[in-house]
Amino acid sequence: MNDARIVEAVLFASDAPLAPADIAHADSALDEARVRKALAELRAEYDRSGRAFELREVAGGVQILTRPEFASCLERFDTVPRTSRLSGPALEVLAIVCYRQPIGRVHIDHIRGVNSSAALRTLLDREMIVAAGRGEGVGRPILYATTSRFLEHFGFASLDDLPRPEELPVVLKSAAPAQESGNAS
Amino acid sequence: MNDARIVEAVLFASDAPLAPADIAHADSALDEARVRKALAELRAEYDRSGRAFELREVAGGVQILTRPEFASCLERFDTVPRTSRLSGPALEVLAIVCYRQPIGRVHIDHIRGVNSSAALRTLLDREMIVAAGRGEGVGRPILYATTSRFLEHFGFASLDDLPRPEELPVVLKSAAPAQESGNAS
Amino acid sequence: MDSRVGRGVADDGLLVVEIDHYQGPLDLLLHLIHSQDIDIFDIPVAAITARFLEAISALPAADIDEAGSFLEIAAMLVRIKARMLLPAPPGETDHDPRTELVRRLLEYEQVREVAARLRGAEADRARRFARGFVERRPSPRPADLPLDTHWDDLFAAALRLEANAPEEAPREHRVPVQPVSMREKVELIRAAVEGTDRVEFAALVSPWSDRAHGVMTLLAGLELGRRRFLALRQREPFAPLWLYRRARRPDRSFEPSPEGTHE
Repeated sequence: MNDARIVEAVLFASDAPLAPADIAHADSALDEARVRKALAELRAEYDRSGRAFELREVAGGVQILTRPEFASCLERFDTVPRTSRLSGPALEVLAIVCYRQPIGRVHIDHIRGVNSSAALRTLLDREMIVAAGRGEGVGRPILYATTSRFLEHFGFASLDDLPRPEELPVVLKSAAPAQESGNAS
Repeated sequence: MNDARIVEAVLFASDAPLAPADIAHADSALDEARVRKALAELRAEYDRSGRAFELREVAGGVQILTRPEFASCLERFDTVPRTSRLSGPALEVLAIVCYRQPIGRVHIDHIRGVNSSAALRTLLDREMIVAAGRGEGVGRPILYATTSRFLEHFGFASLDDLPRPEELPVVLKSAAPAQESGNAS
Repeated sequence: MDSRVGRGVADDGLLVVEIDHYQGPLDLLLHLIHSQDIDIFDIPVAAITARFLEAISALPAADIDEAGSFLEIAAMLVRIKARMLLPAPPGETDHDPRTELVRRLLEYEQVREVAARLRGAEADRARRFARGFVERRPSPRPADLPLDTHWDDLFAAALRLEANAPEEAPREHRVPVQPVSMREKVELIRAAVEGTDRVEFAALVSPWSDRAHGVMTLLAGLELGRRRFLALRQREPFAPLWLYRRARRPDRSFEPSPEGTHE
């Protein structure tokens, strides 16, 4: 096996930049000088054959990294599949929270007639809602409210800007949240 | 930029196998057929220039992995991430699940003649298997199936890489699994 | 596949088997059969049963739980031995009582073979290394990922929320629950303590807001306690209630209950 291949295998599989002296550990026949020579060979090979990656000096060591011109492909690759929409349940929960905040899970479940834990989790991760306090009553339930990110995303200056037309369902109209107490099982 | 370079950059930046359709996300001009062509090109280039790594089909995707002859060099480094091996009982349970999936614990216990709870827990923790549904019968037992992590761990492209029952030295007379309910303890 | 080191030769020239080295009773049985060049389709049940019982008699007393599976197979062997001494029941002229045993042994042998191949594939894969370093683009927080949802979507969802619930406080609401069954809750608890050996009562009921689930879960817990499958512990009134699976080995029961523990 030639030196350059061994060095290439080590750089490829390592999760940190390695100094030439470290790389030399790979084989008893290697020393720092031979590693440096192998690195120069690899660098030239990668440039000549136009590989998508190159050798870079990082933090006192050497690393194989993709060339900067591929950044746009990789970013695209990263973000494209992840753009997402809120699911139906998440939308419902968010609608309830924005009109009835602050409001607890039990009450949200009650309005929707189904368990809303997963949807709440999503909305919390998305920072559309936050835990804004604790209600009265058994277990002092967590109450949720919308965030400034929510306002930004949907283009409202404040919660007063939320449309409240006649056709809004009754459960969303009442300003005062129902007692969160007593219903926690 | 040519297709092969883009595909190379994406594979290089990923630490998991990627399906051709996923790789095609990297550039709007790419499609699955062009990705496959680029993969064939890369494979030939790596072989011809004797790179320390090669393209492998794993878990329905493609991954760049070092060639096995460099294992002894790489094993000398702590910077090279390694996965731990599975225990004997865990391998037996996997052997059963991969042929009989989806299958419940009681049936696995019966085939092995011993309780398999601990092995199942290990396999679930390591994401080698998942709870894939519920069976009929008393208690609606949880049924387990293998995952793509399972394929990755063993370097299989698909479940077809497993030996077919006919190829095994011991041939079962009846391939049909015993009733899940019948063996219930 | 696994160690076969657990054998030696006893004074009487017979093989000594240490069952610690076997994955279970079927593994041991297969070992006895192969080591004595027995045709698996014509097992001398009496002889094998004697060897098997001898092997498991050396079981450490502490390993009662593990012994269970060996005893189960021992019982099966004894049953087969007994049936082979009896004349076949009328109408069942060609029924061999060993059939099911042979089927299980062949099946298990196949499992062992596949497990051995998996081990080989695992070792082979372990000689190949993936890219260790993924160029660090810190993965964005979920909150920073693009969100393709507009106010219209949200407002439409708001309008869909029919006033299906009366406006009174939820506690007065008659929830149209599906019937909650004791069996379902027993199953839930068993599944929950399966891997961890204990579970907090609150964790079992938290997915449901309806009180009926809480009550039924508690009843199921009490029933499992009565059947000595579980122990229920609460350090003081209103403290979290924990359900513990009772240790199946009498010598390794969980730590003695501290003073002031309610059971």
